[in-house]
Amino acid sequence: MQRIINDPALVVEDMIEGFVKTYPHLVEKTGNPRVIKAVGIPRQGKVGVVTGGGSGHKPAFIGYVGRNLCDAVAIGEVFASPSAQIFFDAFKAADSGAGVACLYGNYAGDNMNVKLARRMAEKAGIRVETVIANDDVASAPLSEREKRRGVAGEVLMWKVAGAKAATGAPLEEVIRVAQKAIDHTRSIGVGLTSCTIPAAGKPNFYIEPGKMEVGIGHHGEPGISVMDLKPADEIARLCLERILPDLPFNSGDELVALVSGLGATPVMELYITYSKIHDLLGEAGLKVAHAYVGNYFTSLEMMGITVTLMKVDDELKELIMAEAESMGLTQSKLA
Amino acid sequence: MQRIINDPALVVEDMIEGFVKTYPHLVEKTGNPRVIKAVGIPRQGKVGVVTGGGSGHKPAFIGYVGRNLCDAVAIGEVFASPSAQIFFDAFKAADSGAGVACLYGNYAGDNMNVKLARRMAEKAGIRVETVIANDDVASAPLSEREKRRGVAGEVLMWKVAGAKAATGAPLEEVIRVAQKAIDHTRSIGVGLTSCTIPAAGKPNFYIEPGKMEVGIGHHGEPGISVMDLKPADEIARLCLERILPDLPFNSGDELVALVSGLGATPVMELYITYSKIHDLLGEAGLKVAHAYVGNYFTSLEMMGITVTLMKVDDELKELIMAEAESMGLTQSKLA
Amino acid sequence: MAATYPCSQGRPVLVGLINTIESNAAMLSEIDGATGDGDHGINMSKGARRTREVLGNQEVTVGQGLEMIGNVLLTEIGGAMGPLYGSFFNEMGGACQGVEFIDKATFGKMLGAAVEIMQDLGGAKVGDKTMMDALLPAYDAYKMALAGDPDLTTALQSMIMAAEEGKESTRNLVAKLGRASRLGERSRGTLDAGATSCSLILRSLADTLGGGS
Amino acid sequence: MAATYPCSQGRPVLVGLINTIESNAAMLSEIDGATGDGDHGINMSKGARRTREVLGNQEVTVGQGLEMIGNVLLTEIGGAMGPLYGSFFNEMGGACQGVEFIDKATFGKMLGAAVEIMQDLGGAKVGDKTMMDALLPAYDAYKMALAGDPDLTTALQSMIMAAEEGKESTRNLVAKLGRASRLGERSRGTLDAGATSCSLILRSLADTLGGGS
Ligand SMILES: Nc1ncnc2c1ncn2[C@@H]1O[C@H](COP(=O)(O)OP(=O)(O)O)[C@@H](O)[C@H]1O
Ligand SMILES: Nc1ncnc2c1ncn2[C@@H]1O[C@H](COP(=O)(O)OP(=O)(O)O)[C@@H](O)[C@H]1O
Ligand SMILES: [Mg+2]
Ligand SMILES: [Mg+2]
Ligand SMILES: [Mg+2]
Ligand SMILES: [Mg+2]
Repeated sequence: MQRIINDPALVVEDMIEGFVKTYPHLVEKTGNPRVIKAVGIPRQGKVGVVTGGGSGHKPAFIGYVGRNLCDAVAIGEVFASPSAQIFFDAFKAADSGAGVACLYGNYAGDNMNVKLARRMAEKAGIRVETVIANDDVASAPLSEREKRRGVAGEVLMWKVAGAKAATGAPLEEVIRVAQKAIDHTRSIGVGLTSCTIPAAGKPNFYIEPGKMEVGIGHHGEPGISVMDLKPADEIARLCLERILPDLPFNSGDELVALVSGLGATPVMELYITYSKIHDLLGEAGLKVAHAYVGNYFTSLEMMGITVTLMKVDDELKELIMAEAESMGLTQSKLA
Repeated sequence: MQRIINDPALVVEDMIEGFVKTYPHLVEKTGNPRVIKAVGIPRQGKVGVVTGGGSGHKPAFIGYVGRNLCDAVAIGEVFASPSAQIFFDAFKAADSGAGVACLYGNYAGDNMNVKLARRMAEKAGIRVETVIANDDVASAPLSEREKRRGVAGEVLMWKVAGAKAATGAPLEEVIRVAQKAIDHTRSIGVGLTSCTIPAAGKPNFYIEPGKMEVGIGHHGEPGISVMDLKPADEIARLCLERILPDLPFNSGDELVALVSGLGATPVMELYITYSKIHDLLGEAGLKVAHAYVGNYFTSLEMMGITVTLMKVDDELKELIMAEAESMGLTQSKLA
Repeated sequence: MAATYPCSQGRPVLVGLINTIESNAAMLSEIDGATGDGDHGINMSKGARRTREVLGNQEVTVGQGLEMIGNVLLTEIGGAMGPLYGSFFNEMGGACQGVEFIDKATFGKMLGAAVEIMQDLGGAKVGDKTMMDALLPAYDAYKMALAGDPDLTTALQSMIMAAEEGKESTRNLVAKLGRASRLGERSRGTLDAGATSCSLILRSLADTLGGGS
Repeated sequence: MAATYPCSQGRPVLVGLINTIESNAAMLSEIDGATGDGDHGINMSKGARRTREVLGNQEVTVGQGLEMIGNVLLTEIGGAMGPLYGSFFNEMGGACQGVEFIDKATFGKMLGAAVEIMQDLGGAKVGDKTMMDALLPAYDAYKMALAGDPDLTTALQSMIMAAEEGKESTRNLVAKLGRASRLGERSRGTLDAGATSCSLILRSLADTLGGGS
């Protein structure tokens, strides 16, 4: 295992230390070592935006804590949900009394821990509402959308909800736009190689050289099909063939695109793939309002790519275009 | 070769297409398909900041074209210098008549092509001055500093010079601060795995599992020593032992740190390593004015890390803290 | 043969659980490694180790002891195991709060509360190749035994036999939930890690509470 | 045996160079692959292919032809090969501008100009295991031959024999510059790719200009 770490059991602790030392202008520690919050949070009257999940997906989740994004994050072990207590402490860290929007991905562990944390919050008098991202079209048929996993679409959900909360909107409104964002978002992933959880020391699963797995999950959850590795243009086409009819995205729609590497994919390949996606969207009469291309949601050193599209109306578009600042996403206000 | 590409001979062309489609608000094409420039460049009276180099190092070099950074970039094949003509066309794209600061890394091909491009520029009446980054302490002894390679320290050089040029400073001033930046900067790299150039189809070199190569270059140039893979804390210490005495950095100095992954390094490992670096710097009486930790200068899918330190005075610090916007580096004004 | 177990004696119950988990950790990880990510033993023993630290030299009631390990799992372990086993122990502990002796009815309530929260949280059914394949038959067997009016020890023996059988049944199942579902048909032929730990945990409880084996 | 070569006949010179590079591309990459990144043939043949396109059906003078391939390499190839071989051909072409027949003295000037710019740009010396290990001895041999007053063809033969010997000498050298320097001692035992291409290029020039072999 070629890894730059110390004790494999402490990679998350060590990572958090380095993270807060790097971004003292953006984030700070809280009483719970597994909860990080944005500087200046809680802010009187502002709804707290909280997320959380397993580690190893950087920038997700910790990298989206900042200005006009998430206010606090619950940090789990590598590829494992944070505990209920950690989620609860993140709620406490983010709540100014205006309530908390907990926006996370649809995984068994996270669902259970958030459920328990909400019970704890209820007892403590903190209002918590949740939106569960389920943008991964490969993880269940549309008819069972509630079973689908959340993947890179979560980034767009946080962007939208973070921008909304920053305007001072009430909890119901923040939840509404977050839900709207994820309801309008569809993703799919393609994996080319596996990854190794430091505490395990050996690869998590295996993809044969020369093959790719379409629909793979962020932790190596099984995809729709394993096939011969295709050229980037074909991969772009395959992904859109799955995503576009699912929402559906129709000619004339405007959208935001997000293409993320899974960790070890050379960044030039993301642009090579996005180039074709952009053209195919154009051919389908779809207009790209803004594109994010980079490493936005990874899985340690997996090779592969995720493609995410969010159909936008004026409201979603304005929230996407708003200024934001965090380790994973810093942008000035876009036109 | 697990690669998401189309024709291996056209990876750079395809990448550029996707890049300009992603950042229409930041960059645009020029008459030469291998030259990209920032939107609104040339700007009357502003010195043009140009860089260039081989591809496969993303965000470098194209990712540092933007606002308050580089104005134009000459884009070569994967791991190969752009031609003299490309450099020359980048000079033309960036020049408003105020001259061009060409800031690049010390590699044989780049040196030759820039040398020839300057001759072409001279004939065309364009003033071009150069600063050659040579921050890699592992590539030659201090007594032969002119032989050292340029690595991630280039990012800090571009940041400083880009911010200076944005103030409307004359060419001499931009060159002075760029030279000052790189003269105050030292880097070292540690490699854990190799990478595969798409056109070659097989790994460029080889590092045995369980080993690491200290002092490795961005293209796999030989390091100082191959040794057993050490814990992150030891790697941090090893790197600083090489860097600190070289400038030297002395107790009481203020500095900017940059820790970059080489491409496939899980990002959490960068923070784990930076955490120790931060502490060791503190123990040495050195104060970190700002830290950049992320993938700032990579080598396709190599695993490993580079550590860069720049000693700052008030001038360099102010230029580092200035606002900037590009694919590779977007920051608001820092305090 | 014991008819009841004194609630004041929580420490042996807790120490029994901790020892069982720790001494089986490597085996549990190995089983998880065959189809999952090989960390089930790591996850569980982290919880056991922390519980031992929190317990220290204290004397605790059974309710306190079960809630202690439950809270450690809930607050410090995360993943799916933390909430599942954490709630399992917490509910068990809660159901014997204010009781002086655990008799067969009380343990029935404790087990029932634990089963209920696991179903509520995890939603797994018999046949999904999870710990529920050990737990649900074990609960059914215990209820059945109760109907036949045996003593606590005998009812607990019926429970652990059913848990053991349930655990063995996972060998021929295809995983439907969790990481092992990646393997589909290939997950057949190996035990489920959670069913194995569940069977061990029930046995440890039975050993202490029933004073038997 | 030819004493001079008519400058108007540039096309055969250029076509000879293009064919030589293209037919040896695979071999050059293979040699580069042993110690470098295996792309020397790719880099060179990309230049040759583009030159063939630019040339089309045109008739060119020797000077025009050499500057044509030089400019293609300079503008389109990049890396270290583009400027080195690009300047090499450009200077050669420049040195026979305005000349009607290339005689032995003219070719000496052409070669000298090419050698000078290569040294200026690349800074490599004999023994560094680069193309200079073929080029510098070749130039020395040509000058020596000139002193002995042979005809053009004979002088060119001396040149390519020395180039060939110089190329062979790289087999026992350790690379000091470029990628192959990564291998240190392990780079010993294989030819240098650039020295090999240089020897082939000089032979092609000699074949056409000397009308021989
Ligand atoms: N929804 C569920 N309900 C009950 N048990 C489950 C559920 N999902 C998974 N499990 C159990 O979890 C066990 C794996 O636990 P562990 O390895 O500690 O966690 P992880 O799968 O996150 O690595 C499985 O063997 C299975 O018995
Ligand atoms: N400074 C230099 N001067 C002359 N020739 C050089 C120099 N550096 C490298 N070379 C030559 O370049 C050849 C390799 O060329 P090529 O493979 O096309 O480029 P790269 O090394 O960039 O992949 C080497 O075999 C060597 O002969
Ligand atoms: Mg796990
Ligand atoms: Mg597991
Ligand atoms: Mg090369
Ligand atoms: Mg080469």
